[in-house]
Amino acid sequence: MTGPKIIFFILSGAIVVFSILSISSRRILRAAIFLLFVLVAMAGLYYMMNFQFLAAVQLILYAGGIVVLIIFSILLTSQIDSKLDLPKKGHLLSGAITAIGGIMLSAMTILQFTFQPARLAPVDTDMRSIGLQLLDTGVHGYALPFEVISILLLAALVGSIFIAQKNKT
Amino acid sequence: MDFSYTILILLLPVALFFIIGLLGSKMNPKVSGMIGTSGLFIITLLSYVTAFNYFTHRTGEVFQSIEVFQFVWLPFTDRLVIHLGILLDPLSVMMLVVITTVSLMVHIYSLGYMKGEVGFARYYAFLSFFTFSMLGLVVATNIFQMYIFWELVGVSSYLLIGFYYERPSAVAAAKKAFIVTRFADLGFLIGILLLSFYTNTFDFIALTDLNGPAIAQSSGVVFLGMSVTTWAMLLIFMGGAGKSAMFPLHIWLPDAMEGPTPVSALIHAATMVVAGVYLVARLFPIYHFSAPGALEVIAYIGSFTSLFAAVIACTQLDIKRVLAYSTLSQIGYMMVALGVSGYGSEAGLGYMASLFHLFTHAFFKALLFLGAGSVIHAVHSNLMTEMGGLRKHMPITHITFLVACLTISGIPPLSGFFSKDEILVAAFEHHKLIFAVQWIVAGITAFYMFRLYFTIFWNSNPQYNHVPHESPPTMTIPLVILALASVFSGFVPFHDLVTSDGRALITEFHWIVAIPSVLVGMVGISFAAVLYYKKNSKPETVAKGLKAFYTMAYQKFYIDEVYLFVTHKVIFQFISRPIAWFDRHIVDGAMNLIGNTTVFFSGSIKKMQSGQMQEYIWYFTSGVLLLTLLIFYLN
Amino acid sequence: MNLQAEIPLDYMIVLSTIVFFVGLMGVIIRRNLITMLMGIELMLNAVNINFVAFNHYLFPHRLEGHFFALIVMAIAAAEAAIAIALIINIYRQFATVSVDDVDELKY
Amino acid sequence: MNPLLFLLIIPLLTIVGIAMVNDLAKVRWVSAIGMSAQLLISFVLLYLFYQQRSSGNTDDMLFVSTATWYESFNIQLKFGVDGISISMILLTSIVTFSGMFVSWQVEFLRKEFFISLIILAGGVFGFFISLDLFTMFLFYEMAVIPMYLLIGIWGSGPKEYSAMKLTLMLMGGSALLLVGLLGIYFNSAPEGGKLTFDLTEIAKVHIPLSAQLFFFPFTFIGFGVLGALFPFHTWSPDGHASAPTAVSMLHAGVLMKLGGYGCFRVAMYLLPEAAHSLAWIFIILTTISVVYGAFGAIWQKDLKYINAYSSVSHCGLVLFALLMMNETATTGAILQMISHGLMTALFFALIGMIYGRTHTRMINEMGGLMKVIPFLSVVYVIAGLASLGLPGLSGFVAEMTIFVGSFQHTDTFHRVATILACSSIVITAVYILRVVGILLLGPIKNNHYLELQDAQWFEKLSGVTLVVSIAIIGMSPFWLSSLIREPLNQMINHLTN
Repeated sequence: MTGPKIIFFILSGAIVVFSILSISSRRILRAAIFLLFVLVAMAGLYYMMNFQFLAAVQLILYAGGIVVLIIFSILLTSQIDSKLDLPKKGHLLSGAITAIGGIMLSAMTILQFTFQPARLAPVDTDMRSIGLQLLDTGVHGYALPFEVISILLLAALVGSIFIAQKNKT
Repeated sequence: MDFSYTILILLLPVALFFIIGLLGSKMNPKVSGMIGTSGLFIITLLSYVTAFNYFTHRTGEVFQSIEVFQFVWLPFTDRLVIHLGILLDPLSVMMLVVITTVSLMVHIYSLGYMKGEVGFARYYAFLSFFTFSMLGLVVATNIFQMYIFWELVGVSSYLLIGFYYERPSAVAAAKKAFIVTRFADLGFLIGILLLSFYTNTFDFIALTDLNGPAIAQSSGVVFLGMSVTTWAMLLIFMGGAGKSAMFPLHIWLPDAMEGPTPVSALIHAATMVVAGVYLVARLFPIYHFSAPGALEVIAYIGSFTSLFAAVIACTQLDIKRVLAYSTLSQIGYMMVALGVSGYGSEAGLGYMASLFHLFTHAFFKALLFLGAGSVIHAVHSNLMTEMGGLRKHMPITHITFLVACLTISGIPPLSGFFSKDEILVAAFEHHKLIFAVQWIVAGITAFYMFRLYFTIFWNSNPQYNHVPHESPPTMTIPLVILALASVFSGFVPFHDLVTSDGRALITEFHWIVAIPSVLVGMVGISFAAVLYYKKNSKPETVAKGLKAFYTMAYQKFYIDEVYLFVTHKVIFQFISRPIAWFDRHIVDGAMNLIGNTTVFFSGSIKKMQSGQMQEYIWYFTSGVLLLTLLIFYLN
Repeated sequence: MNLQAEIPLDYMIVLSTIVFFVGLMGVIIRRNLITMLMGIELMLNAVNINFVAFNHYLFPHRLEGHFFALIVMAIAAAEAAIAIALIINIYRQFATVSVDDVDELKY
Repeated sequence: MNPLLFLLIIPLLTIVGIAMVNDLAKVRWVSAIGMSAQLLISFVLLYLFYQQRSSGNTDDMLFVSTATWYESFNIQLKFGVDGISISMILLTSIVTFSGMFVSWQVEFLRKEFFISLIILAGGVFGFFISLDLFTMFLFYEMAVIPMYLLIGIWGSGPKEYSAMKLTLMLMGGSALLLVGLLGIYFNSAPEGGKLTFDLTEIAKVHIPLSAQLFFFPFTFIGFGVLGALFPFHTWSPDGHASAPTAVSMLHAGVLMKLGGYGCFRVAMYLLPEAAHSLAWIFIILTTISVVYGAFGAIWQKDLKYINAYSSVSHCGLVLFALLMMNETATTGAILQMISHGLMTALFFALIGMIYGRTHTRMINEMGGLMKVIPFLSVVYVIAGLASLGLPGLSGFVAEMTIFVGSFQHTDTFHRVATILACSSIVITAVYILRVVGILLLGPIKNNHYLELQDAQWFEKLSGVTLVVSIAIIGMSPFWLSSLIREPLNQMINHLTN
């Protein structure tokens, strides 16, 4: 058992356990916190795969932004001490069957397939190359998606403000 | 001889109808009455001129049938075409005279009788319309034209009976009259269809041609033991029986007395109700040569109706109803005469007698009705129990009424004597039983007419609310004219003019028939005099003695109730109502069932479309998984 | 650090599958809009793991998966923002965030 | 330019005009002008038709013009008319014209009402001038669909139910019809060659007997539903009872005639052998329709129901006569369509006017109307008399032609059917006089009725138009009868050989 392996198992164990907890917990605030743990563990996973920038974004955006947003909305809409309803048996059963069946089917498919790891030299994933590629308009440049996504974000923000504002005239 | 002016006889009344009908509400009622009457006066003159010209210009020994003009109105097939036109022969010319005369009298009479009524103009419009339809009926060149005007006559009768439309009884009577005659007309129509199908013509001249398709080439097709021609003629007679109120289609006529009295005089005594007689007379050659069985039936029905109606007439209290039943009885006479008649020269006596009686009857029956109208006008009641002693108050009405009663009783030398006598002779020569019945009916006729006469004009003098007075001259002048006509119309040389084959026929005077018939009339009169001359208890005693029979007759032998049962209980309750129910619940129910089944199934399928995202997601994912499973692992 | 030798790609992908279906189950069984949103976040993250893992293991010479993951995150942020705006609005209208009670437009 | 196109262009222009006018008071004037123009065009068409005929044009169809519409299926826009279509067009324009004036006082969504009404009328016109089965079907649907809106929105009583029922039953009928039409289409070239929807082309080929026998019931019933064939007539009472006045008029007066026309022009004309061998079934059904409808009418209490059942009876007579398949009876059938169209439109118009005054259609609640609204009552009586077949009005002409025509069959089956059908004239008299007696005559039952107003000018105009048409046909039927008869000779030959 090597170090990376141990870390991977810890991280993936945390992801699986907390994600299951986050959907099964009946206290909604706790569920949000468990989600936070999942997201943080995922950032660790990215870090392991050498995508430090992505890990940082994951932490800032998900853990710092979305989860906070979710918690705010929970606090706005729910009583802290209220518990979620128990799911209906039919729903629970059908959901579980689908989930387990899906996991089994997918896992079976995945494990039957052998991936051919690439023999090419990896590129740098430091901030500089990422930044250059993001602003590049050439063959491997992402300037267009970057701009599109920024417009989308802007639109989403304006839209959400508009939707959530109190008095519509 | 040019008869083209006869078209005016048809065009004038219809013009009058439109003028009075459309403009009547805008003009003074008196003006509309005067327009109608003067218009009819012209028409009457025209018909007299026509009659004079026609009867004085015979070619050879035989009166020819003249088709003055005719044009195609509606073609059905290549050979069956409805023409409209005018046919002049002795029969139709005679009817022209009768109808216009009586109609003119009624027009004049109504000026007084209907004075001040609401809808005076409407009344005259309807009268013009009726006159038009009736004239069109008698001058019809073909059987379908006759049917057209036959229906128009029915409608105008409906309109006139229902003239007082705010009275429920008048509305009901009008409806009854129309529907009963309509039912009879169904037979008429089917008869026409049958006859025309086998003869390929509607035309009267072709139909009654002795070498024509209806007689010489009569179809040999037999249906239910009778030849098709017999069936057709019987069905046509059904139409005639409906209009002429022969048993058992007579029920509408007594009720039709709800109409204004002059209308009863015109339509339900003198003209329209004899249309059936006219119809049979018109088609007489076919009856005689191709359907003798039908003719027998006519004789029996006529005979029975005359007896039956006469018996009922003895018990009725409403004077107009008495007259109505008397009309039935007299038309029965006419039918009998046709039924027992032969064809050609002396054998055709019955035919001649029937039309002769039609002719005289029109005058004296119109007179009776108008006289009764005059009485009703004075007393404001129809019931003879509320009348009596009127001879002092209304001398002219009294005299004319007496003349009419004597005429109908067959007292010589009044016109009724001659015509009735010839009918009896014809019956005597043909069938002794029918003769016997008719002889008895003559006696009963005299009895009930004088019962009416004595109760109205003699008997006791009840308390009147106001003293009855003689009617105005507009009403009495027609009475006098008609009384004169009743007295003298018997001397018209009828046997020279209107005969079965157009040739003059020689009538002999049969003492053996005449004396007993006069005698039985006398007996009837004296019997009535004994019972009703003064108020006494004898009538009640007689009625009690014949209790059951009297009640039956008083209730008109419950024929109305039978009809009511058939129509209301059987047809309405047991056919119409179940059909309405069946339609709403079974047929429509089946359609609704289809709809409801669809709704039910869609309702159960609808649950899948719950509107919940999660379920859709679940359907979607499990669907994808199943598909994956199927495609990649299970094939 | 050479991950490829230590941890096979299959592990990563199975992990992402598990997270994805857990998220799916969360969406299916929960009736609360916010929990449903959390399930969706889980699913998005599972997808992100896939992108990143494939990039790292199979195409290390390019950064496409990496950028795609970035874009997904941006969209997730936008989506979360709008979803929460909607949730708050719904809460204001119906005083509930349970999907069962919001059926005004049903049928 | 083909004069037939005006029949489609004018409604279109009128709709555009209505849509552009903003002032609601002017909307009805625009539609009145449009429909008057349509009426005028119909008479001009009649004149042109006679002109063509007198100049020696002996084609079966006049004013034929063709434009390919959809090449691959050989669908064409083909228009043309013969005597029958011309007379139906006249009927349609007269009924539409008076329907327009009856709806003079529609307040609710007036613009949309008139637009729907004109779309409906336009569909009917298109149907009658089409010679292509597909175009015909298209116009048929175009006429049926606005009906749903017209009843559902402007109706009364259980209007949604009635609209739904009517539309669904007619749609069901047109589903059958579509099967039948496609069946005809796919058998239209039995010896190979191009399939066609063209009516005149199909008439020339001989469709295999088995296909005829299979598709005839579909086509006949498909059209028959619209013609109120028993037992598919139940949309009629409910639909008519809920529909607004003008819609009842158009529907009973014109749309039901589409059924009879289609039965003859399409089902029987194109599938003659099947028509011969299957006629007996439909003769039984139509005989039932005739008698059953009349009996059904006796027991009704609602004026519109009475009239709806009477329509079932009269339209049954149309199909009955068509199935007799000889020239006289068929002439009678077309005459009956026109006559019934006019008088039933008149009836519905009057019922609408009476309802607008008394706010009830139950005959038991009314009485003595003759005294207070004499104009309407007199016209009602005239309509009733026309309906029970009074000579001098159109009903008599039509019924007598039918009876004489159907009596030309000598076998017992046809005879019995004919006599049963004849008996309907008595039953008709019973229910008509019953209504007249209760509704118009007798004493006034409700003192409020004393204040009723008689007809206003537009009501008089629409009533008089119809009465005059009825009377003209009734008094001089010769021209109409010969107009109808003219193409029949050839068509009946085609049917019987």
